[in-house]
Amino acid sequence: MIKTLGTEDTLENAGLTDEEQQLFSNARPRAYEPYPIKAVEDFANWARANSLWILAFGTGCGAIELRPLMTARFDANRFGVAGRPTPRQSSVFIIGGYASVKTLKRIIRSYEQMQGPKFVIALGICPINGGMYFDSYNTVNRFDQYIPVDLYITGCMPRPEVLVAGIMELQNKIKAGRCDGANRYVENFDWYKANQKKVIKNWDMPDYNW
Amino acid sequence: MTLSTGHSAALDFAQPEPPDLSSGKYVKLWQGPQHPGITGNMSLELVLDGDTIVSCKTHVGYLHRGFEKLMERRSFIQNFTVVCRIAVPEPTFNEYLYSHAVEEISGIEVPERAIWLRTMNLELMRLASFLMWIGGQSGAFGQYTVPNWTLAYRDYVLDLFEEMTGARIYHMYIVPGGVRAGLPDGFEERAREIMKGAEKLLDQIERVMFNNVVFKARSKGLGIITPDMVDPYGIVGPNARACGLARDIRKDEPYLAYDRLDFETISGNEADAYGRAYLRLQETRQSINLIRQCLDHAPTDGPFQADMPNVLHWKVPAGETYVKAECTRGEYGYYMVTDGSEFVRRVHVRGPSYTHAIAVMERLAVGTNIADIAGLMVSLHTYPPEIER
Amino acid sequence: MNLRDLLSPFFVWQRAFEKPYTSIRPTIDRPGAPAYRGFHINVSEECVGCGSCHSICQNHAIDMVPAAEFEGRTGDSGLRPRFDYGRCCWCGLCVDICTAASLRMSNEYAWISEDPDEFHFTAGVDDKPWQNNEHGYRRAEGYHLYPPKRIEMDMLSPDESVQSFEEVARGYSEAQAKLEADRCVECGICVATCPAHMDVPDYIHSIRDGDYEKGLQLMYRTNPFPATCGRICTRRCESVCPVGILGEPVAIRWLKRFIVDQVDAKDYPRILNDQIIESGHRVAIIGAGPGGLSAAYYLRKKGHAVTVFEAGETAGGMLRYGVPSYRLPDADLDKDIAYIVSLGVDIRYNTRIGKDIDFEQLLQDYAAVFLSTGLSVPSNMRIQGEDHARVLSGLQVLADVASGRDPGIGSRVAVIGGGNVAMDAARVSRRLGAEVTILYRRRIADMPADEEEIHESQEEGCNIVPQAIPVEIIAADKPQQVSIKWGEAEMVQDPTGGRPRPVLQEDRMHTDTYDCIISAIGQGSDLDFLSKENQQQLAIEWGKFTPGEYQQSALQKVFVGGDVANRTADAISAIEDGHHAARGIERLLNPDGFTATQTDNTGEPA
Amino acid sequence: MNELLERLQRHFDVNNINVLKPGMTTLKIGKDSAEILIRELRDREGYTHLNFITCIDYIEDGIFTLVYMLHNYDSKHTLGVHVDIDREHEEMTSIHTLWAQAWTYQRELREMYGINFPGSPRLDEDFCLEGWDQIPPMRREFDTRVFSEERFGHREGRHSEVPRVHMKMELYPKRGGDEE
Repeated sequence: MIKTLGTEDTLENAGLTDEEQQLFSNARPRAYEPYPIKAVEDFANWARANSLWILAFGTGCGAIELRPLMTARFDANRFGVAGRPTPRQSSVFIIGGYASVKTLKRIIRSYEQMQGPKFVIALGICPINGGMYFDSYNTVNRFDQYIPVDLYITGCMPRPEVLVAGIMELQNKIKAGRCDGANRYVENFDWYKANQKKVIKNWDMPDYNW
Repeated sequence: MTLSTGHSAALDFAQPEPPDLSSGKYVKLWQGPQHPGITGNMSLELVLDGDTIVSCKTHVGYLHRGFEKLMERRSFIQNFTVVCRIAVPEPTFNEYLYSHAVEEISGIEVPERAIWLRTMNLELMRLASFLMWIGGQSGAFGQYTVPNWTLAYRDYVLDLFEEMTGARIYHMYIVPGGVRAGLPDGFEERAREIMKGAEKLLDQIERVMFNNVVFKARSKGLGIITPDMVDPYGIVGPNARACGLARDIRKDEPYLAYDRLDFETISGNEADAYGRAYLRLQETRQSINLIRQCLDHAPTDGPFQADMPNVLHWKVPAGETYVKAECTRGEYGYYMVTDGSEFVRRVHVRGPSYTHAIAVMERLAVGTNIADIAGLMVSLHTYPPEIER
Repeated sequence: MNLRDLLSPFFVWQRAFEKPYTSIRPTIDRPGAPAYRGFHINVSEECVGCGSCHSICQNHAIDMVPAAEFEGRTGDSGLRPRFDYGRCCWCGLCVDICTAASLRMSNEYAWISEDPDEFHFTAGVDDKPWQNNEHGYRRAEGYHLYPPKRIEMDMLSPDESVQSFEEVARGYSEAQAKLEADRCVECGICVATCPAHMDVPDYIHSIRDGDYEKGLQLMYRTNPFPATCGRICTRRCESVCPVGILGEPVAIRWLKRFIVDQVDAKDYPRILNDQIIESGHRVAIIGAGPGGLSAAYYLRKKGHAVTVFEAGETAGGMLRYGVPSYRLPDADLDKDIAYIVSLGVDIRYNTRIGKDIDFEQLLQDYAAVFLSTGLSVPSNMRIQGEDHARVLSGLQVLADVASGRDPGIGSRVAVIGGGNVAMDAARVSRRLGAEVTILYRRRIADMPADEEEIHESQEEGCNIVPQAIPVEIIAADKPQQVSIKWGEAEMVQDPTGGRPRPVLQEDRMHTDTYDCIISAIGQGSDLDFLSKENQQQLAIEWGKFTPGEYQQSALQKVFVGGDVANRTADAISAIEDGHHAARGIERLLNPDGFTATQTDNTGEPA
Repeated sequence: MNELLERLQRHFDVNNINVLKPGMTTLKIGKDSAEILIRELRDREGYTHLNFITCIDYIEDGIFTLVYMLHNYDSKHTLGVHVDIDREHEEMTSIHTLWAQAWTYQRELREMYGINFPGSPRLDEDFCLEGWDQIPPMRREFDTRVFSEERFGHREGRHSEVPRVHMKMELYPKRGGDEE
């Protein structure tokens, strides 16, 4: 049984049945606070930047260029990149292009389950402004409305080479301490949730999964 | 060999009664949608008794973009850029079938050179797709060496595509009326070199993967498809050929230049995961052979595009057609209805995974060990985006 | 299980000795293939801003935005494509359709940013590192998304055409017209170039739809002479048609003609349905040429009582007298004029201002006057002996033929001049059975006449002698003949940068004898009916008016237009002058109800 | 081929026979006898392979045309069976007992067009969509672009001009065709 917090700063979890309410936490997410000593934080960021574990969830067509990334030709392992099958072990979520509404629900769940600090790279045109499917009834157009994105890579499909460049860019950003996507998510949690619930009509999961 | 493929009354494809989950005897497990073993997102709702599957339900729709709706509001030329997105590992089959359907309805004759270039493009695609599949099949059984080989080598085939078409994944090369360009200089030599390497790689794979005792042990006897299942379940392509049916659209109802290419339909007699995998390995080799033949025969000059009307306001006459081609997974088809306007009335895309991943998968999964389910899924060569489009 | 199966996986190890194929710096080491479809390049100087890329883009990734001025092609719309890389799918259809072949793709593919709003750029205007990339996708030779060649118009063969005054161009069949109409990319650049700003893409669209009545309605919005313009228009629209940059321009003129040919004159009132509510104002128009009648049409539509004063016997002005019937048959000109007259326009023939009615009288009697007297006086060659009886004016010859009189040119004729009147005079002479030589001061390429006219006159057997300067007309031995002394000219570059000047070569003189010499080197205006005082007030320079806004002259009530008031001196400009003057007169007479044409400027993609 | 069509015409009320190309024919049959015809084709005429089932929305005629595409591997012939059903009473006999994959198609048609197939398994389960709260999306009256704009929105900052209008504004604002 998970501890239920007091009512003033908790989530409603209105999508859950009474029975399920007991099984999930209603706590709000907490923002990441850097270490008070800058050198320690810098070291931590250096370490984070060099062990980017990617969640192996190809959410769209982009997945097809993620696979060659791990082969000898592009060898992403040398950048400390490795694929992990579970969000619990991953720190980078690569949104592989378009997100259908059904997948968006899983993306939100997976993203919230990832341990912080966590980063999101959006691949391709579709997360930027709808791309190829700007008029589709089942794909979202502006991905940043639902999940904070740290880095966008345009292209359809972006090639593995530019993915490598993107990963290096992300590393630089992390080392500089500028990857605050997860904190933005926490700070604007209600805004993100409202956007998410606007498109996901059968919200039958907790408001925050962790 | 004559096989009975008729519908026997004994075959019962009624939905099984759902197991009583409240009995505490069963465990319900969701596999997917983010399962790393397959190309594309699809989830299986499995009910387990111990580690044996007693019921399986396929859930799709994670990649649904509503292509058929989108195509109804795009002009005929615009659609050709959309269709290739339907199946990411094999975009060119979509391009070809869409173009062919439009050409058939509007009576456009494609020039000879375009026919050969199209054939070559499709066979290169088959090679790339099979290389990826071999890696997937091997990876699903826990061998991570072969996928790294094949995917890395697939990249060389993608390089060929990049040269030929200008893009790695979404080639958008086959347009209604022909193709977009001829071959670049020196393409033939590079292609032949890559074919040579691919052949060598396949020999190594045969040794390392197909002779591997673990692979053999896990894949033999897994997911057996019997000939009498084929038609009732709508099984096509290598899945059907592996159980002895020599059905190949390239041979039976030749399209493009296939009637001028020298090849035989390959069929096997072991319809388990191993048999299917081996058959696909053979077909990969055959594909290399066909690419070489295309390189030999393809004309190097002459027009590669038919005379086209102004595509900005191209009205295709009212008509209806169904065109199909043999993709790596079997019969891929486009059903198109036009009404004389600038937009298509209806396109239905028939992907072979539609049956393989749902009806067939749900049946074959029952009784399988949970550890083999990914291997089984890959061995049917399912590709979810073509189911939900 | 056998030993072989157990051992074979270990063959993996043999790979350890192979050369590794990891690319160390992927983005640098691996540029896109030479024909890779990467980021867009636009050569702004070549782009005409036709917006075909915008039309074909299925993702609505391309916006047409105003860009700074470029020294571009004529007809440039001033817009340039702006790409949204949150939409573009790099299909390259925009490159394929690009009418000017200015849009290309580079083989660059890397653009990473934190800001999703950053992925926009105007290709060729915004500074991007790939703008000068030499690689990347280009449209392949022989690959077209619209037919580059125009549908040939059936023409009488030169042998047949010189036999009679029958119309040379036979007109499109319905199938031909539809095929030709199909080539239009509907950019609308022609609309700006057309002096009358006709709705060209719209009426071409109506041909594709087979709705010719709508096409006719569209044409009458801006031009009450479609049958005429469909035959003899100088078609500046075609010179800027973007389809013509890589192929041949859409045959806009022939398509216009096709629409008119499909509609019977007796259906005009029903189709055009011009409702006239009398306004009570009276307007006088001087000259029943295209300018005057165009003004009459649009003024009549506003309900004003229109009286046209015409010095000649018939209406049509230069269209009637100056254009031979093998180019513009009388029946087609009458089709246009008859409809204008049918709205209640009163034309007073054989009425010359200054002789039959005084100009001052008009100013008193009418609320406004539109003056479009045209250029009716042939210019002099200003050489000795040109008042010889066998020196005829080109206009006179044409007018005689148009009126059914024999101009009496004889069997060997020299035509002096290189304009359309010269070509017409020459071709008319051929039809009258004469052997024709055309003498022109400059080179053939410098001739002001339509290229087509020049070509056709050559085909019909006119002998063009370029760089020939007439020096003197000499009486010949026989009274029915006349001799001309002319000298060859060399083209000399103008040091100030103007066009090259012909310089007479004194040592290369020729003298030829002809049955007559037709002088067609230009025309001037006849404004003698205006008093000195009026002439001063109306600011006439070189025999021409310089009208102000809405064609208004310095006298508030007087509006001017047509050849007498514009530089181009062609029918379509006169028609627009008439239309615009009608607008000005409407503004004068009815200042409260007047609104200038306004269209909303939204470019939201459909 | 002709014998088959003759046989079918003798026993069934088929019409609109249309030979699209060698190897492919379509025909139309009434809603009530369609299932029997398809069963007959499968069991007696060798059309053992069901290529697909799909639907065309003829909103202007108020009908849905269901298309059953059947293939005979021996004669290499494809037969399209068209069945018109009323758009208002969108219901059709299920053929899920004939082919194993038929119910999947029927499930899709249920979701995308709202057509009911009584007795077909798992018919009302979500197939591709989840939590769909609009009219079935493949129906012609559903405008996907409008829906997408309303629900998902687009990035701001886009503006495009029409060359023709732009040129009029810039070059000849007072000329050209008058608005009627």
